[in-house]
Amino acid sequence: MDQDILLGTYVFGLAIFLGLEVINRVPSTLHTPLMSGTNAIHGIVLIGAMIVLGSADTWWLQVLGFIAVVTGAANVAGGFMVTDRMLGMFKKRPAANAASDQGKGGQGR
Amino acid sequence: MDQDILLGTYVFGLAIFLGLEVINRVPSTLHTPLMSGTNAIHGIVLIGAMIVLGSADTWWLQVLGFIAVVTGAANVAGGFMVTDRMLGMFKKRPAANAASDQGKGGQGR
Amino acid sequence: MIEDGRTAIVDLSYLVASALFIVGLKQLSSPATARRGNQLSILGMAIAIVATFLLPEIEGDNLVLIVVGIVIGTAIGIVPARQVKMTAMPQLVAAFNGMGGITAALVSISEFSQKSEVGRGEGLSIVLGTLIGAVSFTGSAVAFLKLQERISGRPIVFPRQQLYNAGIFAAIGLLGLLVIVLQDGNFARSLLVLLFLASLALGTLLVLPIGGADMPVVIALLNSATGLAAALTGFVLGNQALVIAGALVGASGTLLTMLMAKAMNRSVTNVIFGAFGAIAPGAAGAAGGGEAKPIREISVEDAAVPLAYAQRVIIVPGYGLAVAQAQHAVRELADLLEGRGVDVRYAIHPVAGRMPGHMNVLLAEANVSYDRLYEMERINDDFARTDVALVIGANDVTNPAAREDTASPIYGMPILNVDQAASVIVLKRSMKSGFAGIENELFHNENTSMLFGDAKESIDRLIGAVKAA
Amino acid sequence: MIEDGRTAIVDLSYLVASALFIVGLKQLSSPATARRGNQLSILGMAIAIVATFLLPEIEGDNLVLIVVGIVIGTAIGIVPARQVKMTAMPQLVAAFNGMGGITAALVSISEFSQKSEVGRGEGLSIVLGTLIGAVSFTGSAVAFLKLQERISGRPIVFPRQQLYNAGIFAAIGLLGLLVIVLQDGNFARSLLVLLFLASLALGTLLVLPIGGADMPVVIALLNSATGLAAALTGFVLGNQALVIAGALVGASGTLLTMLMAKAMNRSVTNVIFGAFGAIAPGAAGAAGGGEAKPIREISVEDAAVPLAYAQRVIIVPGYGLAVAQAQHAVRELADLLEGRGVDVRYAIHPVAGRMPGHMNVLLAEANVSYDRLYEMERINDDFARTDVALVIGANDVTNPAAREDTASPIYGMPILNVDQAASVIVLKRSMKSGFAGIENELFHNENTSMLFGDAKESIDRLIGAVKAA
Ligand SMILES: NC(=O)c1ccc[n+]([C@@H]2O[C@H](COP(=O)([O-])OP(=O)(O)OC[C@H]3O[C@@H](n4cnc5c(N)ncnc54)[C@H](OP(=O)(O)O)[C@@H]3O)[C@@H](O)[C@H]2O)c1
Ligand SMILES: NC(=O)c1ccc[n+]([C@@H]2O[C@H](COP(=O)([O-])OP(=O)(O)OC[C@H]3O[C@@H](n4cnc5c(N)ncnc54)[C@H](OP(=O)(O)O)[C@@H]3O)[C@@H](O)[C@H]2O)c1
Repeated sequence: MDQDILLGTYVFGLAIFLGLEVINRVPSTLHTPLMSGTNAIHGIVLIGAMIVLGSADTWWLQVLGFIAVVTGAANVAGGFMVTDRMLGMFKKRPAANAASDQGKGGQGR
Repeated sequence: MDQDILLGTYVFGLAIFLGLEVINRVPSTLHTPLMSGTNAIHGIVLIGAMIVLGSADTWWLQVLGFIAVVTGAANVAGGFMVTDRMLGMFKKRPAANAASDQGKGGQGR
Repeated sequence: MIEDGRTAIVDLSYLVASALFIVGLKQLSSPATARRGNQLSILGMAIAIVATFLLPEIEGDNLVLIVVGIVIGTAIGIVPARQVKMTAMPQLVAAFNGMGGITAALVSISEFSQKSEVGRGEGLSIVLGTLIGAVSFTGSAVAFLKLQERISGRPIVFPRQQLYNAGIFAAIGLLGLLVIVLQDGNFARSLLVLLFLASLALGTLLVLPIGGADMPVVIALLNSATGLAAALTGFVLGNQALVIAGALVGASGTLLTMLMAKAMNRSVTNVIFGAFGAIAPGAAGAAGGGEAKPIREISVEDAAVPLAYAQRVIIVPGYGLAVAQAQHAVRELADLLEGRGVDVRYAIHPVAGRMPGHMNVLLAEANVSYDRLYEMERINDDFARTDVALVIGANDVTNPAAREDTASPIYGMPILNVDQAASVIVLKRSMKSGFAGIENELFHNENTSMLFGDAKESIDRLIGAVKAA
Repeated sequence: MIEDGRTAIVDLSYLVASALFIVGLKQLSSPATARRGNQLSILGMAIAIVATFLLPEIEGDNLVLIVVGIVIGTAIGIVPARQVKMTAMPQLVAAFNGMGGITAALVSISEFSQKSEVGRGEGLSIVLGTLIGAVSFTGSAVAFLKLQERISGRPIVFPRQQLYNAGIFAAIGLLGLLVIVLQDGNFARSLLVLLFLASLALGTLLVLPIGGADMPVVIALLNSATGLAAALTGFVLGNQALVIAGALVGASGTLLTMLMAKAMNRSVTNVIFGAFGAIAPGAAGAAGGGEAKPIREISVEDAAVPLAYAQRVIIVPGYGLAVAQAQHAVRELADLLEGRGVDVRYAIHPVAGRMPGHMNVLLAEANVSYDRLYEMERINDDFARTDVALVIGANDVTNPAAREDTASPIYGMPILNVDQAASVIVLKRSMKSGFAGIENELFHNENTSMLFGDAKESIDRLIGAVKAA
């Protein structure tokens, strides 16, 4: 077996285990933010899009790559933003300090 | 960076994360079996001993390797055996309802 | 030498980004740290993106294209993310997930075109990446349209659908095999494009027959699929950050899908293929047969009195609360009742609304104190000791059929024991069924009164009436 | 071609073994699945070992040596593992851990001799593997001797010890640097052997000053170190099974060490370096001052009566129970009392005995029903409502100084509130202190009676007396 592929398999397998492990005891309230947060994380495929567009050498590969970069960036930016907004609402819970919380929401990168 | 070393680092890092994650909520009763079980697992270094002894080409490398194989095998065999014995005693606990409990374990999930 | 240093920095950045994703994801799954976790992931993503610009492959015209693409994409993503209403969250997540899916598919296709002599492992990764990415794209699109109610939320089934699916699937398998064997060349590329198109069709056909209520589960599953597709593209590019982030999402997403399905007492298979089986006709039949049994309608004034003089009230919010955007009004009503010495609590069913945690988000938005929200298990035994259960736009999560009627499609789902309260007031607009499409016996019970109308309006009027009482 | 197929099988086997270790470790950390988890790890290990024989490097004479070595090693490991008493578990684990440590060090040294032109990363791995493996070996050996009481359990300190340690450490650093820079050659090999010897010395010196009671924590830490050393050898060999298994143990072992230290209300740093600080002299002083205050001795007959006529009895087992192997006798006594209608429970302190879970293992061995064992938090409030607390060979875990005396070395450790019981009967052989080496005010309390003698004998006599009562 090619050494690189073998190692890649190890990395993949370990990450799978880790993914299963990390989620283990998530309360149902967090299901939606978790879905949306992981959704943003797989936007990492944007990196792939950047790389293929970077080395695109025909116009149609440029078109493919460009679309991919746009959609990938939308996935990343929108996904993280909406997750942060959602979690921001959760934070508001302690009723009294709503005002201060809104301030926090603004700060959230 | 050399690709192999880089990938090795990934594997190492992911395994570290996993190791931390997996142990997370272990009850104190299991501390000793866990210590002894992980102790047996690091006996995997026996594989390393087998490989270096396998390609040993001077008498003193053979001696080193041989000792390493012996100690490594002792680590593996003894470690697993003692862990199993210890856990066997734990199992005995539910004096009366051992049977029904086993049933419950099966249903889980 | 400079190249070397740059690559080292990129490698290191990817390593750091991967670690940040892991830690971020871990923190995301615990309430106290969730937001910080998301922010760590954002940091990881930023590091990975910036580092990628250092790669020697990226230069010249294409660099400009990349920057422009990122700017446009970011704008496309951020605008709706900032403006969308909380009720529309699920469809937005579906939309972003579809974006990720199409990205993975396009990247896979580009990889195939750019490489010469694609190895078997890489070929397989490319084929699977294209397939999964495309299915995730159209699947998410259908889910989006269903949730936006641009197309019917009802399962859409047509004759011999399974046969078509099987045909398309076989075709994809064949095309994939050819692509992997051919390794290279324009013919293989055309085949891969065909495979892409077939996968788009497959994604559509797979999700159309699934009911709208199951969409959150479907989205979670497609989300996990997109993660896998991303990991596969990373495999081909030899990019471990992609592999790790993708695999993390793939694995955690799968688990999450199962957890969500479990909260609805369904199996994932049942969710995906349920419409092909017995449920669809049964549900349709049940929905049609309603309106016959007697119900007790109540006026706002009559409803206000028992509320105002109750000792214990439990509010049961459901999807209708979200539709009516009545959360602020509800809070006002609750404050008013509490001011009169009534003990008011909220009973939160895990799948009330259209996404898990939907009710929590909504009520949090209205500043309802967190310690007033009770999860199902914690409050279910208290209904029997409650004077009034005020059901606001909830339906399926209160349906006693889940407890009693083994033939019901929701049989076995844990529900809120609303029917055990001394009296029940239900706020909804009509006798129409909820998302499961089945009738609710609760509405015909002796101790149940129906207060018809939009939830927001009804509550506003209730507030007035309680003040007057 | 055959070679290729063989390597593929080996690679695959290592992959499977790694997965089995992960799943095994996960199951090992939950009571219901622990034993199965250990067995999965055994399976993984077996697969990895068998697969290794397929490697092309392994052939001829050396193959024979390997087989002989494995047979001998297995025998060496299995015999004591089968025969050892439960009380001697910790030292046995220490012994096996030391074996693993020396293996890792020897493998590292061999790697260095076999490779020509050792890269910097590899060099560092080899140096660290040798260092850590050797320290783990002698450290474990000292821990073993202390626990076997071949050498004193007391912290062994001598003047300027820290200076020596620092010197050795500096030497090791220098040697390591040279080895890495030289990369190769007989001179570098000799330096590595020197480094090995220095590390052996360092391991000894680091563990000698640590008190015997802290040995379990030390062993956990050395265990984690050996894991790390194993991972490092795997790095050099390019063997991912070694890297993963080693890293798993390294990480989980570190966490476990911290958990164990936490249960004793100590920090790991305090455990390792405590003897250099204030604790050693303080503890010694306190131990010397005993025997002055009054105590109340009691006869077996006098002790039997309150037990026989009590309503509620709590048995507090400690290390002395293990030493006396009195678990079966205790169970007999408890059965007898229960037969008379007495409510008998066991209070289990998390660090009673010499390893976590020590008491559980012992009492399980005597078939004490699990639902009679109460963890500290669950039973601590009940002492105040208890007629007799029967303390059997426990000392430190009942010491009120942990609650009250801020100057005490165990101050802050959670203890069993034995002193709140109506009366306390303590079974031990003398007024000697426990492993923390400090006096116990409990023994001088008004409501405490001391029943001196070996725990097993005292209980046997108590049984007779209760029967007669
Ligand atoms: N939460 C999740 O994660 C999730 C995920 C997937 C599926 N689901 C499913 O969604 C359902 C959730 O149950 P649910 O009880 O919350 O909702 P539901 O069963 O869908 O019922 C919602 C009710 O609200 C009423 N309504 C709609 N708009 C309203 C308005 N403006 N004012 C007043 N009433 C209004 C509707 O009746 P009218 O039309 O008569 O007004 C409808 O019967 C379950 O079947 C669950 O399995 C949930
Ligand atoms: N469990 C763990 O994981 C762990 C780990 C590290 C350290 N430790 C430490 O170990 C200590 C455990 O506390 P502990 O209360 O269980 O034990 P302890 O404080 O060590 O006291 C044990 C007592 O048993 C008595 N004893 C010994 N042999 C006996 C026999 N044959 N018959 C009757 N009595 C006998 C001894 O007194 P005589 O000599 O007078 O008989 C001694 O005072 C704590 O300090 C803890 O921090 C525990």
